[in-house]
Amino acid sequence: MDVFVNLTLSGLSTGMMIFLVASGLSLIFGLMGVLNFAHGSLFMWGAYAGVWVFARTHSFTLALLAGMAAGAMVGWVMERLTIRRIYGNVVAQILITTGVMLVLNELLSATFGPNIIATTVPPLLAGSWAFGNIVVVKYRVFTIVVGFLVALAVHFMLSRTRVGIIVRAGVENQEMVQVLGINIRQVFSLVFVFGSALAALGGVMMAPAIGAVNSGMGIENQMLAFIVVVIGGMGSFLGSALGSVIVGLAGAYTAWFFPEASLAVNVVLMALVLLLKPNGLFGMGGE
Amino acid sequence: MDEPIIRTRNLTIRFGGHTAVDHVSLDIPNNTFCSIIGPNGAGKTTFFNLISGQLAPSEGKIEFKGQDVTRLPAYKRIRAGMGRTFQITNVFPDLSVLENVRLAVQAKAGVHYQILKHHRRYNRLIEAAQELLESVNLADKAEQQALALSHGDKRKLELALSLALEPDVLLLDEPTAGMAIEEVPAVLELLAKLKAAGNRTILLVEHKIEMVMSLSDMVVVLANGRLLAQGGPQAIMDNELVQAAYLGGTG
Amino acid sequence: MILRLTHVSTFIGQFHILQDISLEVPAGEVTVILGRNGAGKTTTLRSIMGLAPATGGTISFMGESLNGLPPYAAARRGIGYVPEDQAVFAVLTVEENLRLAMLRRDRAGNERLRFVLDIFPDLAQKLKQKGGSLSGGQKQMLAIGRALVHDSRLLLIDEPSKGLAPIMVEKLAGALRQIKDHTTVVLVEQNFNLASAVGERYVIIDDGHTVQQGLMSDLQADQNLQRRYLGIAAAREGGKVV
Amino acid sequence: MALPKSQPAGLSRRKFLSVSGWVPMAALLLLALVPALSPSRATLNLLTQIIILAVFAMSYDILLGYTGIVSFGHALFFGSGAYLVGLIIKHSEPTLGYLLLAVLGTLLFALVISVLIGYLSLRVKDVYYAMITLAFAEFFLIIAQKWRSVTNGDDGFSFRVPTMLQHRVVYYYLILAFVVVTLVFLRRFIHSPTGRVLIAIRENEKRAEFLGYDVLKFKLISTMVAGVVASLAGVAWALQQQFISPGVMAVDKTIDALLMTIIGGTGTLYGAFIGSGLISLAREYLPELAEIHPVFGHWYILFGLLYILIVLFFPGGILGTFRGFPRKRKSQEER
Repeated sequence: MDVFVNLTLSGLSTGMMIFLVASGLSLIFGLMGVLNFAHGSLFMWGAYAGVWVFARTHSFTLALLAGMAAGAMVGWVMERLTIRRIYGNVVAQILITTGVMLVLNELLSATFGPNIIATTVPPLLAGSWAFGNIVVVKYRVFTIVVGFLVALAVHFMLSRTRVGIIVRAGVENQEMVQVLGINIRQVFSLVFVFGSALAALGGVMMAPAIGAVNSGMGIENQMLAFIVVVIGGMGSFLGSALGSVIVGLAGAYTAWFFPEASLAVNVVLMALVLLLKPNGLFGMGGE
Repeated sequence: MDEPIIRTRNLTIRFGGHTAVDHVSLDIPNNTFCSIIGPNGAGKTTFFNLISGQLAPSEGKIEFKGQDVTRLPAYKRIRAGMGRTFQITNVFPDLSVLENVRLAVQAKAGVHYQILKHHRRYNRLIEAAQELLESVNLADKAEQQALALSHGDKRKLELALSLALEPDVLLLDEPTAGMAIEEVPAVLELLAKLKAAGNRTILLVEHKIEMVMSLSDMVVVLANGRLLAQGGPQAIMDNELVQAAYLGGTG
Repeated sequence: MILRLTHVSTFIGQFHILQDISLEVPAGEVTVILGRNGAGKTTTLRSIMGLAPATGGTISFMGESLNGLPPYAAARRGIGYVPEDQAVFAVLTVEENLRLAMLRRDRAGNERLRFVLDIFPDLAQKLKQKGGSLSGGQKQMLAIGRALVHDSRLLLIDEPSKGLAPIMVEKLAGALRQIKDHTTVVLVEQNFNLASAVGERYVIIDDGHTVQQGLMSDLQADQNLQRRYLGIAAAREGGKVV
Repeated sequence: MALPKSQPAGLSRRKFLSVSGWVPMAALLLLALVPALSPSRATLNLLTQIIILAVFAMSYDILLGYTGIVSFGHALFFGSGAYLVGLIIKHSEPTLGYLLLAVLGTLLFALVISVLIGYLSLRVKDVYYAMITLAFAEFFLIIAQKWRSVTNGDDGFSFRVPTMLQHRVVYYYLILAFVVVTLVFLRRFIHSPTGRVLIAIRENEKRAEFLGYDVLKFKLISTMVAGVVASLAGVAWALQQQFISPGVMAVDKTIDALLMTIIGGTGTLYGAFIGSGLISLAREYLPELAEIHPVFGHWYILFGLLYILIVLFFPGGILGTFRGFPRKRKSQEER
């Protein structure tokens, strides 16, 4: 029982961490249909910026802000220079964002060097509470809370606010939204920048959890994020959230019961979903 | 001959709360020219999409030549003898006009998985494609890129693609949509020619009712997704329900 | 003149669709653009809106040039556009469709919304329904209503009667008569009956050129002109077989 | 614009049997003469590498340029070919017989995996193929890294190749023969009825389906051909290096293929040689320039930028016209 609770907690927190990365992807890819292959790079820029600032200021709040700012800034430049020209052309998006990924990753390694950089959990969030045999790591609770808040906030934004209506309408018919006097490109840019900031937030949050940043973490987490969006279903933000939790929990349980299989569980999970429900658990259907 | 070539039973599709096609049960006899008419939003194109396999019904079934095809993917229905055109022009833009048709002829000939022989060694495919282009008056544009054709010519190419499949049932979705008015008679003539050949069933969705009345053996009227009436053209014209649907609105 | 096009020329890809379009639209009236299929009517509206940017000539609206403006800027100046295919947002409710067009939530906006629901009572009953679930006629009403909510001084409407049952066309004509008291309307229409019922002025376009414009009453009297440019369309309305 | 012209069959056939045109022939002749002109070991090694990577890039072009789908796990095939041949020979004997066995095993593996991945992803959306190939490639990469008892993990392992292949010049000619055979095969493939259907799918998938083509099956054929050719390139690579580490399966390898294809020109096959030549030369010589300016040490930035510019502004790549994605956009708009 204790094992079960511990595993569930750790799975949930991993899931929420994945969700933070995936939430940006879910907005940009799932909703706007822009396949951003540099999403992992944005995540990494966030992680590096966060670690760099935290090492100098010892303030995790500043690290969070700096990371998100870095993500937003890179996202903004990227949108202006490339994405803007290729809305609606998925093959071009994959191709170009891959190039952007190369450049962004190489810029990071040119600045910070190719080696891993260690970091720690901020003191306030370090340590754990113990209830009998149940050990609750504080930082995990923190990620669960942050993930939950982000999920709520974005869901509210999409379903209730004017920006949400514009985005949903713009996804359906860009031209018609423009004709109503709305600069849809600007709104899309904003969403892209916001999604980039979310990816970077995931990076800042992830770094203390694994204790270091390295140049391989981008592509790894991007893949997880994509798996989660596929499992949840394109265009369903809450689906991505649920997908994240499923992947997190599945990873935690398999790691405990069948450690050998833990590497494969994500890929197998995704393969299963694709086999049985090709549009994902909450997918909107084909095109 | 006695067996209807297409038979639908309670064919229904819902999008969200909206029922676009609503329990349509219809028998289409072999070798007839059948027009489907109805006010906008009646579900004509959706009905086509259900028959040709682009959409899967929420309910009901479709039989083609006595076989249940309800769950058959589109390409299998095409191979079984359906051919369709699209309301919005749908060709291979970067390929030549001839190559467009050649690909269709190739599909009909069943040359699918031959990976080591040059496609131009299949002379008969090219010849058949050229003949088809002649029949739709596009022979002189065979080498042009499909992209560069005028709208009317694209529609003709679209028709040639479907004819190349030598379908037993030809589904034509507004073949004259968006055509310059002087190009329409040529298409009508072509339709008349197809009908005169008498060896296939033609299903036509068309807005221009007057245009199709003289050609049709049978007219099917849809309104709000429901089958409102079917019968000979004159009977349909005289049908009060139909007049009401058009004049009195359905909404 | 609220809108003036002078020698407008527009390419789409390598196709020279509009070659020389010059027309004037007086404020407060309904001007109908007539012409055969493929003559360039839709492209004219799209060029005004900035959706198919004009490559030559000038387009001026209330004395200011629209050339080079993106569509949303043209819209903000007070031009409403109802495209041929209505382009109602299927994923949004009727209310969201209308609210989307309301750039500011102020009293004037709410009044316009009330006006729209007034002239299109069908919509008032379906506010919470998704746009995708409406019938063709209701979608057309929503599309026009949306352009009205958007405080348009000039309304460009592209073939509103297309594919509608005659009874719907009747309703539409009624609504258009109410609308023209509030805004200037440019209407592209194949249905000559509707065009002559609501239009005060006409412009005939053929092969990308303006060939004739003037008062609708003159056109109605001039059978010759009708036959020359609108022949088939007009005849079709008479119910004859093409 | 190479529009297909209807020609008498005899004429087209002759052209068809040649590798096509003077330039490739002259290039081939030149390449064949290299060992005589400059027998330097380094030159031969570099050329061998360029040719092998060009074959890898050509296989990628079948996917991207001719079918219009993007893969991010193409290295999976390249790497599995390399690993399989290395492992089999290492655990048996370096004879031609075992090599043949390894090649057959590689082919089988490539076929099975390409069908599996393709069936899972292409059914849904082509876009998924990119990500799911990546996931599978990462999966196998992790196996290569963690299954230390067999693969020796990140350190990799070396193995002896059959004596005959140890001679550089012999191996060079063997690779030349390999590339000619592959090229003739791929050209035949793209001009075959099946290949034409792939192009049709790239142009307008929906229409292809409504002509009665089983689109999924054709895409699977495309991924199978691409996978098999890529894994053969991997075998050739392993035999040249005589050493294997997980790097052959990493994302970077796939991205190399992508860069080579795009920079050389998609949908051209020959562009792969230009792309491969440029990238291999850059990898060889640019780092030496790092003393002049540190940016050359990070030459990936330069190539990334060049690549982005090409995709955005010169979609034809260096060779030919890139017809894959601008057309894709057109046909999407028309829908």
